[in-house]
Amino acid sequence: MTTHPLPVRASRGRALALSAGVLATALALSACGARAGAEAGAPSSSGGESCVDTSGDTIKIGFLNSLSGTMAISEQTVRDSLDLAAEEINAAGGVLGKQLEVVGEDGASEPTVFAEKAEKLISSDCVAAVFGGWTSSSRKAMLPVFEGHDALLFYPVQYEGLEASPNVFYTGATTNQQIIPGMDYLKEQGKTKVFLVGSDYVFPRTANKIINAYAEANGIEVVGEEYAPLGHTDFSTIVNKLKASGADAVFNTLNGDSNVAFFKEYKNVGLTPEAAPVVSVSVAEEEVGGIGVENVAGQLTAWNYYQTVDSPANAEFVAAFQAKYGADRPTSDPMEAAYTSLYLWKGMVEKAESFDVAAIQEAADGVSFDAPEGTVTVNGDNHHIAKTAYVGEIREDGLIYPVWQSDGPIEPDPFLEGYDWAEGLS
Amino acid sequence: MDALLPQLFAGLSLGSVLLLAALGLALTFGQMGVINMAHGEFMMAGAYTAFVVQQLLPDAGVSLLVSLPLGFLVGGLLGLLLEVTLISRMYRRPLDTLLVTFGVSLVLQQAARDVFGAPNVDVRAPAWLSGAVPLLGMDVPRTRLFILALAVAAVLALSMVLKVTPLGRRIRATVQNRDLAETSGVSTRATDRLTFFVGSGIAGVAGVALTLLGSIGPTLGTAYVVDAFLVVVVGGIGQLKGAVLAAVGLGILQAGFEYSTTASLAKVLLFVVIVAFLQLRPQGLVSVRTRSLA
Amino acid sequence: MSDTTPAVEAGRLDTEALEQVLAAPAARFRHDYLEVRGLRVEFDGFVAVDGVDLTVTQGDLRFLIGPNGAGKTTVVDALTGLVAAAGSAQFGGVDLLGRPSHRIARSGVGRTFQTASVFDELTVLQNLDIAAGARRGPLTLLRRRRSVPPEVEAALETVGLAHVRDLPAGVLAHGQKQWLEIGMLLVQDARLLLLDEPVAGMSQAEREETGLLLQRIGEQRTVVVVEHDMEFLRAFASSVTVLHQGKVLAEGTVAQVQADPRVVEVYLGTGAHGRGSRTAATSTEVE
Amino acid sequence: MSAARPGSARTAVARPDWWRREGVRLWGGIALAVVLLVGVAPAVLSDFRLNLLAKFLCLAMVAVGIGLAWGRGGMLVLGQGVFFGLGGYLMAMHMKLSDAGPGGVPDFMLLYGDGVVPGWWEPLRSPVVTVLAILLLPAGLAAVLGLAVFRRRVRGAYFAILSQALAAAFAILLVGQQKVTGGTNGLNGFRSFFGYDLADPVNKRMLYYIAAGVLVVMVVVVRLLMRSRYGELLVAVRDQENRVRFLGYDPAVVKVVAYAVAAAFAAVGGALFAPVAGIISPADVGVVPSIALLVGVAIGGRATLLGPVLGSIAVSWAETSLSEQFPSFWTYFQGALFIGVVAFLPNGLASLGGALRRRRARGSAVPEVGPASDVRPAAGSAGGVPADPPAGAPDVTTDTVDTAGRHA
Repeated sequence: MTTHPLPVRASRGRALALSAGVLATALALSACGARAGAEAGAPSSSGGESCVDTSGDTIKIGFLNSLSGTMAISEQTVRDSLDLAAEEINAAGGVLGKQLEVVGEDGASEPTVFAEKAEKLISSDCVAAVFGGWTSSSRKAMLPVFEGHDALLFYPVQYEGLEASPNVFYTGATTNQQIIPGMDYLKEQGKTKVFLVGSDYVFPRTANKIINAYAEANGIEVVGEEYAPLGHTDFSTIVNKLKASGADAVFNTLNGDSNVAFFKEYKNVGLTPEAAPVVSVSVAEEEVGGIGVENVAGQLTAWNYYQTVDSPANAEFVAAFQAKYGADRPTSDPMEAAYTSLYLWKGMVEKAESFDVAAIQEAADGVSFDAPEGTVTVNGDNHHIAKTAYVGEIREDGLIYPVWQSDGPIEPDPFLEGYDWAEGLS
Repeated sequence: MDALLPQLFAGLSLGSVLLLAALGLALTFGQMGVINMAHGEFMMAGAYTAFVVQQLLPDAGVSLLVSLPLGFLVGGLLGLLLEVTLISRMYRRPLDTLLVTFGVSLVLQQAARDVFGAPNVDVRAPAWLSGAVPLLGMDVPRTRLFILALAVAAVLALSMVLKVTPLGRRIRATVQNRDLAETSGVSTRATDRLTFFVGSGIAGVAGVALTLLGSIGPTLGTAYVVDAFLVVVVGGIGQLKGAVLAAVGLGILQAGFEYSTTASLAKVLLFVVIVAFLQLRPQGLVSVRTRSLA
Repeated sequence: MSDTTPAVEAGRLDTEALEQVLAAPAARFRHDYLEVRGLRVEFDGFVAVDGVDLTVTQGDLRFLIGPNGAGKTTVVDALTGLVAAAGSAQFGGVDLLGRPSHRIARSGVGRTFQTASVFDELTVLQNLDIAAGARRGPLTLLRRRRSVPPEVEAALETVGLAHVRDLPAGVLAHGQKQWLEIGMLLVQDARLLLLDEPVAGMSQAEREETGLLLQRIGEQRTVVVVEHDMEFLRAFASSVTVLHQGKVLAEGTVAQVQADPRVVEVYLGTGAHGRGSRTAATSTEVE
Repeated sequence: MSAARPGSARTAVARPDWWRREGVRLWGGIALAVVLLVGVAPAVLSDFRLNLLAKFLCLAMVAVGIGLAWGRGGMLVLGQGVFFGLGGYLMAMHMKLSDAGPGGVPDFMLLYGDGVVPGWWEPLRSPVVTVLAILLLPAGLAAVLGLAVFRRRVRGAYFAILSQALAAAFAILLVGQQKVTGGTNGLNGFRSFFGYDLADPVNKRMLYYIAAGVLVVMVVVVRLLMRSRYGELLVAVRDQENRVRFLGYDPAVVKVVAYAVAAAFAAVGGALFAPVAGIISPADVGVVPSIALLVGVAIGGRATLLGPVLGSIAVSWAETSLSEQFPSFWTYFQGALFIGVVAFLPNGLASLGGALRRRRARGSAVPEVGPASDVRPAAGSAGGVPADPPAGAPDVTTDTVDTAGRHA
């Protein structure tokens, strides 16, 4: 730093002093910023202002799904059906005459990354809406971002309810459209002893809280409740407990790979769907192959869509999907909900005649779409959609066939306000 | 008290799974000091071998019996490849081996994802392994018995190999004193390769066996590799006996914790127990005390 | 080793500087003696050291010899807390067995290893500075070294490494590393020096110098040398203990020991005593 | 022999202008980094990118600690995510408490728990307690754990595996205690940071400056530590633990200090990460993120001062920008980086520069930052790595080249 030779120590002292000086400046600068921010009081302008460009003949939307990491298996399928929907919409003339320009991002199965990428899509890419997320944690991580920027997220997966954000549209089922119908079915079948098994995270724990309340109100005994860490691979102890409990039905909220180990163990200790059926809420068509049909045939699932749903809209969807991605690719509930979410957004935009968030929120109520699962309608109050509930049986061909369905679409009730027994749950 | 016997068996069975996963490590880590994080991926390779074999030989029983030796071969060859290309350069850097093999495991997982697809695949269990047999008043799943037997067989075979065959003598000599073995005419290079081949091969066999119990996907190995290392650490290096005792002990403990608390808490408790145990016996349950240990 | 530079090779031991190092009052060392009784070390059922008694007084330069696997190094390991041992061992009135190594070291016991183990990446000066600093407080440790402590300076001169003090110890020739180790023992202020094959790999001239150095140190302190080299032993040992299969076979002056028929037999008849079948066991204790 | 020689590299014959250049290079480098971080980056980056950079800086803090514990101390710390997470959760708990509504109960507890704040959360309402806890708790935990394992001479691979298992257990514990930790969701939705509104971009910027400032302070602290007698001792323990023991030191204590400092750094990184990223979750603390933190350190050069920082920032940046376009490619790339760098360039990319420079200026200078002898074509040995070589089997191929050559 000096041009003439100096004794070592002096030079070090200078350098130290210099860097300390720079550091002090930095801190002083930061203090300035802080004060300014504090004085400004209200959130400053850039927080709420949208940078969406609606001037051209395209409009940007964001797809945010995990393409790497543990959730990639599931979320890739959602991305595929989102891509399909965008392609279809563009082929049919776009939205308000604008072609969709998709910005894809990878959430990498980590909530932190979801939050970061959501921020990027909104503030750097300036997309009009974001579609994606799967796990509860990814949604919770993105929630403050969308609320902070007043942007829109379309979340396509069934979840644990107890949430209604003006900035999120939930196109998967909430608890009263999946969990409760599943229990209704077991009750109809005369089951009185239910065993609950789930992965140790938010969705299963919340679902089981609801099931416990439901069971108490409906004369069903919960004979056991067990949680396994995500990715747990040895179910001998849990299945031992299950068997010893004398349960006549099992409600399964396990996630991912654990299902494989669970069903193999279940079958191997000699338990059968005839004696004690397992109702799963996270096993869809694409998981059946991995678990092995021979291990789950005859077991039940509760969803709002199956590939086998008999409707013209579904026949079209399945045909289009398999034409694009291969005849061996099954379609499943989250895929359908994602596909539907893009069409619902289109419906809202066209009703509002604007891409503006406030206008869309205003127009959302009552927007409906003839989805593959049946007609769905947006509830403007809680931003969920009315959906038909199905209970299906897994058959030898690996597909799931409806054995029961609700009387028409069920109005979404994320806080279970319409159920007396659910009082005090939230 | 009804639960005691089934839980004991559950623990024993868990222990046998852990043992199969850890047995190869007991060789490669315990005897050679190589920390191979890709060990889990060798198991995955074994599992996928079973899958591929079943595609070719639809009879589940035949394909399982064919898969076992083939899984050994696939795991072993992968291990051999890894040893020759990377690990052989790094015997003096055990910790770096850990990182390098972690990189290898990332690559292998992604490769499996690209070759077999991200979703899990299914391997059907043969009819003679489905269902349970009544034993001491319990219904014991046949698959669990099979794996228990397989683990016992693997331990017996391996200890026979180590005790009786010239290879075994060479391995033991090399483990106990590399320099002396070298000067006594043992080719330690060849011995290392063979040891690694055998250790990785056992991982492949473990992978085949695991298809009977759990999911077969690219991340199959990651679920086991940390546990397997803990088994070897607790068991103590250098002897199979330690790994066997540790695997069974940890299995029973975990099943016990899991029964009395929850599966999540059981994992945490197990870790606490292991750290506490290493306070008492840092060298593990069974150890050959050599000067190099100190 | 072809690129070992002349700078590294040069250097001789400096006995004048040694006097500076050894300037401490002799009274400090007067009551020092090593007393080992019934020392026993067992490795998995194999008894490596079996009831060894050993008394070494201040001023002695004791050599410990024996064939491979006799337990020489194991005795040193036991005395320095590296392996657990039964029996008793005292130095300067302090019990050595059962204490952690660093506490043994702090009570004045220092050792070297067969293969010179210096800190290769640190400079010669840093090696010695660390050796001198076990009693430094945390504040001193967290500061930089401003000057070279006098005892380090003297030790540098003594072991003839002053001119390479700023080279990493890793580049030193093998003999120089051994000297560095001895230097480290000196600045460590060890009163009992346990040296494991200190002249292995040294040239004849270097051995000579090392021997003289040890002799001089031995006049003041208690020195035990584990050695194979008979010539070196004959030249410098003031007394010898012969170990065989973990037991003391003979003890006395060089002449006495050499005349002992049992010693002769052991040395001539090594491999012939049926130890070949016990390779696994003995290899836990290999020289 | 391959890592940067710690401590004084002064030599009897060193030329003063060489020395001066070396000092200038290092402190000049730090000054340049400060200017880049404080002056240039905020001027050219958008708010989003700047916040992203702030996140990377938080991860770099962990890397600085890893560099100290692993590069200098030879402890392969595979569980730094634990300390990162502890710091992050402590800060997040404080923020959740201060954001809480009238009842003083964080929102997620109302949702998933019984709406009662557990007693051990209460002290964190105080900002002072929070900061103290962040600085002391993880370091204390590291000290206790470190003493427990190091005293029993658990080291090398055993320590690495234990620290990894600790990370696994910690993540499982966090996930399992949903009512008090938020489970897999983690903690997020923070509105304020010590009273400053986090929605305000000016305050986001302030966070960035704080992160940059803290990182610089950490680098300087590590530099001073490396240069101290303690720094020399740490390297000595890394390379010859037993030898140090026989000199009368307790190596456990020496290692614990570095481990605790690394833990404290990681905790501070986590504590800043939470408000910067807006979330802390179990996914940030488990085995995989813990190992991922090592990649940057390995690539940058574990034993160097700035290598870990630059390496980890570079890797984070590459991950963010590459993974979105080629998620599958990124995994291969990450694996290949691990393999390539650790196996063939054990001292990281920093050693590439060092080797080139040395080749150019052979006989005149040894780089201060950067290993002294990473490239040893003649010896062809793999022994030159600071990774806990087995005692009693020291590397005999120590015919290191350059340093000696300088004196020829």
